[in-house]
Amino acid sequence: MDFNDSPEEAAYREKARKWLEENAAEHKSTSANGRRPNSPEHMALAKQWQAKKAENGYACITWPKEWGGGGGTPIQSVIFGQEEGKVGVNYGYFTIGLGMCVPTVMAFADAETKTRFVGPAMRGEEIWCQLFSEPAGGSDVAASRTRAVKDGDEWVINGQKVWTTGAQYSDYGILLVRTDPDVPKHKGMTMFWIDMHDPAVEVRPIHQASGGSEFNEVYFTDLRVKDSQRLGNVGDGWKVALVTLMNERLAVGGSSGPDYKTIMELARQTDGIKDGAFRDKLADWYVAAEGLKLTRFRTMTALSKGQTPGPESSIGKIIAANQMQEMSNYGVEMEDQYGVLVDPAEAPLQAAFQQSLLWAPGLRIAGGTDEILKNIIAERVLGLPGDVRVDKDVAFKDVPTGR
Amino acid sequence: MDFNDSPEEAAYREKARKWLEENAAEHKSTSANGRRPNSPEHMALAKQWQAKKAENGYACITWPKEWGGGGGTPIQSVIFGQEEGKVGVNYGYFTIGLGMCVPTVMAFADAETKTRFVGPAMRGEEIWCQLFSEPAGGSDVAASRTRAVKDGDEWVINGQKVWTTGAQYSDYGILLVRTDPDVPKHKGMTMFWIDMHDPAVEVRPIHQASGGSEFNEVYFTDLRVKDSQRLGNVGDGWKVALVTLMNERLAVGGSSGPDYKTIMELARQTDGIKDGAFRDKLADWYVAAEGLKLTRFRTMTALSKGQTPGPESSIGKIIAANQMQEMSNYGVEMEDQYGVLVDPAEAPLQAAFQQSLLWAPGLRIAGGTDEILKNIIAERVLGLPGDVRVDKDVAFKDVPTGR
Amino acid sequence: MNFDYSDDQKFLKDEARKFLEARSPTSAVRVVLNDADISYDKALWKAVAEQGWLGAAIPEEHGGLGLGHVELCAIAEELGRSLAPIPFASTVYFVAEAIMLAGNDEQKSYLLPKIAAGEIIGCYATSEGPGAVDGGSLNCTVSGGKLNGVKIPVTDGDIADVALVLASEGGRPGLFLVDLNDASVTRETLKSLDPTRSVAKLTFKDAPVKAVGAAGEGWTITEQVFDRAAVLLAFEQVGGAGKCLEMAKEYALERYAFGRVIGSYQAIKHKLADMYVKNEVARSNAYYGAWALNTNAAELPAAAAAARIAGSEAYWFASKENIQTHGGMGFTWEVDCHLYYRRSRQLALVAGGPKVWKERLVSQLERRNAA
Amino acid sequence: MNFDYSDDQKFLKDEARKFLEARSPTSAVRVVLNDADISYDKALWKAVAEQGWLGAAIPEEHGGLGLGHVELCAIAEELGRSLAPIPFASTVYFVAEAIMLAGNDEQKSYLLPKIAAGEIIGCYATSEGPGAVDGGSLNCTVSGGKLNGVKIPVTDGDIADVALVLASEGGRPGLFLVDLNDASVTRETLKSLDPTRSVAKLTFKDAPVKAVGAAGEGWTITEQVFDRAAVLLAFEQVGGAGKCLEMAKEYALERYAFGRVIGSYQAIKHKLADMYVKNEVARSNAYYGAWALNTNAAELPAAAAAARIAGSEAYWFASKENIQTHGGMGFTWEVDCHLYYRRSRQLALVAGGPKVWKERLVSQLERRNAA
Repeated sequence: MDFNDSPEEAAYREKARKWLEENAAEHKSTSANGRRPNSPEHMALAKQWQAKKAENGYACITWPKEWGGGGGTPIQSVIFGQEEGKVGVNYGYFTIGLGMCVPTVMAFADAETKTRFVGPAMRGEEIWCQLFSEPAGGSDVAASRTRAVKDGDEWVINGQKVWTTGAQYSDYGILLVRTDPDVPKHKGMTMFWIDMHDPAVEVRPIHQASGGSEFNEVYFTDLRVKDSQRLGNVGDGWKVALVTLMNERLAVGGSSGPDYKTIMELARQTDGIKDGAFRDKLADWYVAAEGLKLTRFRTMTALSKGQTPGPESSIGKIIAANQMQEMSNYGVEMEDQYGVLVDPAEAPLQAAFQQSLLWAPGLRIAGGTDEILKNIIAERVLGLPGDVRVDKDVAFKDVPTGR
Repeated sequence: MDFNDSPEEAAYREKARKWLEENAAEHKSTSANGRRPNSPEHMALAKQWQAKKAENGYACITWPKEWGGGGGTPIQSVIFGQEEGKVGVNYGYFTIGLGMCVPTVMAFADAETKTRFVGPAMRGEEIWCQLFSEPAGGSDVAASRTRAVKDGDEWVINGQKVWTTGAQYSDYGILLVRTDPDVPKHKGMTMFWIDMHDPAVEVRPIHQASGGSEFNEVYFTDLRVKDSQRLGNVGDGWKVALVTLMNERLAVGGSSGPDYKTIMELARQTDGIKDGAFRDKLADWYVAAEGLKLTRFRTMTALSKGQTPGPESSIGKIIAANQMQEMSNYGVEMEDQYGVLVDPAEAPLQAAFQQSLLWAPGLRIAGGTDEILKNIIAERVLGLPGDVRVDKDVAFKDVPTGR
Repeated sequence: MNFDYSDDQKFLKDEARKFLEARSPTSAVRVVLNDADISYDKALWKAVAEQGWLGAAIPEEHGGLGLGHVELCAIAEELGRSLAPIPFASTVYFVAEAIMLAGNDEQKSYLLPKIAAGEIIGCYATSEGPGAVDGGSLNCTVSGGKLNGVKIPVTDGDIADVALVLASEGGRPGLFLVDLNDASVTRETLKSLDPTRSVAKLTFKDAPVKAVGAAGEGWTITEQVFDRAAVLLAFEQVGGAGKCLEMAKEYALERYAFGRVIGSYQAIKHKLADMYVKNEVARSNAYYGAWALNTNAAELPAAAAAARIAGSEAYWFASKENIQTHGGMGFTWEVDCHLYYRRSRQLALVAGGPKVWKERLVSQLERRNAA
Repeated sequence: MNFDYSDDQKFLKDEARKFLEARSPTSAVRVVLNDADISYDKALWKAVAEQGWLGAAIPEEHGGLGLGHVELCAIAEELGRSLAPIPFASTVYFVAEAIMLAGNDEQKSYLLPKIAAGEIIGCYATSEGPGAVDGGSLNCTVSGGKLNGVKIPVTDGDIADVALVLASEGGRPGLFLVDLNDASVTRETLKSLDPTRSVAKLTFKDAPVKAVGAAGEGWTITEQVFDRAAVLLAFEQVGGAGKCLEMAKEYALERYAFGRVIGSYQAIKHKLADMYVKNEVARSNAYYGAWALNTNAAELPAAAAAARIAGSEAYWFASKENIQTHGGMGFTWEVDCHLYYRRSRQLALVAGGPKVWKERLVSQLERRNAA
């Protein structure tokens, strides 16, 4: 067991490191350069960086060279990501598009469409978002109600999506809609790509319980799309969506927010560091966080051997989200009466624990609730049976919904 | 809010106390009198005490006087139990018979049968056990497979029951059997009373994981019972069983084993008392145990007002069993390497924590698993829907069993 | 055995619920939530005063209703349930209780009738920075009848008329009454995890004070006041946690996923059962605290600590798992779940966090065991 | 990046599993469980010696196979999984490691070949009573080369040929080698929570000893030995916990309740998912411990503590919830569940309980953060 690169990996890492050293200077710290995330200036810098990466085969390392990709391996992609992280470059605008949407386009669109979209997306010229979740669906992604009705060579779309990351700055999106409510739910859906700038598309930010607005609602009112914008066959939308969602899994996400070092710092400030109860908890948090980090190394080992990581990576968010909630609450309580103060100017460590306390409930839900992720582990890792289903063999319109 | 008796309750308590003072002398400590529980001498003493109670209306306080009971209220029964406990009298042999079996007999048997059995049971002359659980049934009590086939005026019974408390010293039992496997499971069962001394009944002690043998298996090989031993109609066994099980709920059980005082004592011996982690845990255990005790006072208040306590008392065992497992493990770990020693002569506090560590897994299962009890709270207290059932409307013989 | 509200108390509680459902629906709570310039619901405060609730436990001779503390507990449960955005706890659980406990006749005669009538708002100031307060090392000092120093945060400090301030005089902790409208006091409203309950920073520069209780007894009095407040806050927690369970249950019965209501899945059923268990443990411990408070029993310190620990734990669990049960909807600003999540934190911190109370409880158990 | 067993190590592990499935089925473990006079499986011990496992990490010059510690970890995982009732840990993880770490050339030359060949059983004696051992206050003392005092409990103390004993010499802790077959040593076999691993009380009356390592270094050496043993024990824990999850899963797939396999209920599914999560956390931490042990990295103390904490927690959870998943059957003597429950406790205690290791971990983190 070791953490060493293979000779090929070490060479790739060295090359990447050198290239980053020479090129990443003005992108090195995305917050220190004084541009707010989501501001036009920040976005412009990000696009510039993406274009530069694309030029040098670092934008989409695993994509075939014929499409402008790097023609590399998943582990090379991980290595570049690590090195990029080390020099402090961390733009998030393109992750969903290049990680989930465009691969779906590449798998299901015609040659013309692919030629039109792959390059600009890779170079950061166009940003994509993913439009699957709906208010009434929640954990049940296949309960899509947004309706598409054929009208000549076009489809007319009405309905609403929710929790759409990046909708406010996206140029295109992939959209899952119901085209036939008379067949069982998984069989009556179809996938399209759409133009987010169409006036029939309205993006509204969601005011979250945490106070912020990272996500959006997206409304469609008589949006007309051409049949040629269809991805896959009519009625095959769920199959297409599964390909998109499978690609999601490969995104190796790190956790953000306060960690064990942050809470040790707080404990030192509030004199809690000597308390046995705190030390006991700290040990548990460290062991779980370390377990998570090291499990990612195991995943990378599998990637390095050319294997595909499976649904077992679901454990990451279960651990991270619950630990974030527990630890941030512990930190807030450690501040005692003072813990209610939420202003970064007043609260210790720039209110890191208050902020993550408010964000944690969202993290336990976004991208699969604790409950859904445990189902995934139970069913897809351990092989236990699925829940008894009452919605599989009836027409979608007859599935009980309570409304 | 107070803990005071009403004037009537106070008078009853005073009367009971006085009577106990005058009569309980040689029963005052069931362990100190040197007789092992389950020994013939111990049993003889218990029967003697029960007869004396019956003579004075304290054996079955809530039963009608016409049947020899006390004609009293549930709260009087609780008060007598408290006072009996205070003077240290605690025989357990008659609880199941008088609390569950004989009330079922009284509700469903003919006059002759009742006359024959009620008196002797109340006076402790005959002991009863309850034969419901089966190996293949487990949490699913209605999955009874023990088979009764009609033969003239008799039924011939074959099968096996399990986890039967007191079977080894019982004279009679109530037995739930399947009389019709061709109808849905809840409809094909019938209840009988049986003679436990019949040679066709074989009692074998279960060797438990904890090392002890408090429970039994009971085997029936061509046991013949008269149709007149039937309790309720043919096919109504489940309805009869529900009456029996409802009576179970009224038994207000205290928890045994080490409590917060015991672990404080251990902490003092091992110098753990100053450890913040221990103090944190101790506070949690105290609050939960106290919550349980005080919840019982709320139940008694309801009884005192003539109300019937409901399924909410299920919370008792969920808390007590899990706390027992957690606390006993904490105690064992507090002893460090020494914690593996299980001999009362070597281990601190007569190995109280080691013993309860081995017993706790059983307590989490006996009388309803954690999972079943949470279902009961969710469904019967909170009104959430039952699990999706696949076994309700098919013939019992067609219910999937995997074997 | 009568370990429950009496019929009269139940009637009072039912009336309080109806009143608050009409006067403090979450739409009204949101007015305080959304407008940084509004610190509390003035109309509700006035209405509550008219109900006599502010003086429920204040003797009739001092303008109160002279009911017992159990009646106040019943009201507290409903206030907690309704998220009432008013300085009730500060004024009634802390200041009125402190004055009844340690004030002299003049202070009682002057303050209690005004509190009962809703004419003054009070606050109780102990915290000076992150971490638990300790009567032994205070930066606020009193000398020659003048108070100097900073208290932060002070719940309702921005809207209160008077404050009880824990400060050091001659090296020993004392409790002091301060008129916050005096020019020597500067107030700054601060942002809170729970914007429906205001907090402030109070700066005192030679503020004139009057001692409450004997010199050097400030910390002892504060501990006794906090015991009393802890029981009352526990009832607010029980009320809030109970409401969270109701909300979660209702949502679980109406929300469908995969063609079934989500309340039919064991993951949700058992989560709600866990909530129920914690809520019952909290309620039973709160009742015992009410008994101890009402009879001024020797068990009060242990009972108050247990009530507070159980209440804090139950409300935390119920409020966070209520959001989880609601899924994405529960994480939106528009759905009320986060109001309870925020309030659960405010209530858990306002009289000191669980750590402090667990230590107080265990110290009591040690003392009890030694006796 | 190669954070996994190598192909060779996987092959070794697979072979070990096959070997132990044949030679140490639970029917064989139960012979030791049920007979108080049998302390270990002698035939298995002999067979394991023949496989060379006892000397896997012992250098070839001292009669071992000279493989790395990762290979020993792979064997440990399988030993844990199979509940092998032999004094492997005492002899190999504790005594052999201690001698390799601190023994002089003579001790190495004499002891290591005998250990590798299975000719002697060793044990490591530190505990003297309830509570954690502290190198500072030992009742066992050495003076003039003679040991006096009592060690209790000593794992495998009843069957071992030699012991390494932590004892005070001139007020400082030392580590001493003792021949247990000497007449000056009295042994008493004691009852254990896990009867498949024997424990004893050892009484020394002027027992002749030889020092291992420098004078006064006994506690420092012991801590280093325990770090090494902790990693290896963590692999036994990972093996046992993994087996519990498999058993629970298999039972959940074949047992029916209410007409469905119990593995189709979320209460069971999510319980097993929780087990899986804890087991993966334990495995990853154990791997890091193996890397640190194998490379003698500076991170070893923190890595060993993390591996031990995660392993203890995972095995405890998996073993108790495996019983729960099995329901009543799981609480019978005949079903194997309780063997793992018992072993999980033995492994969690044998090198000191979680409390001690959490404190060691946090001290390391403080040191790391200060650096």
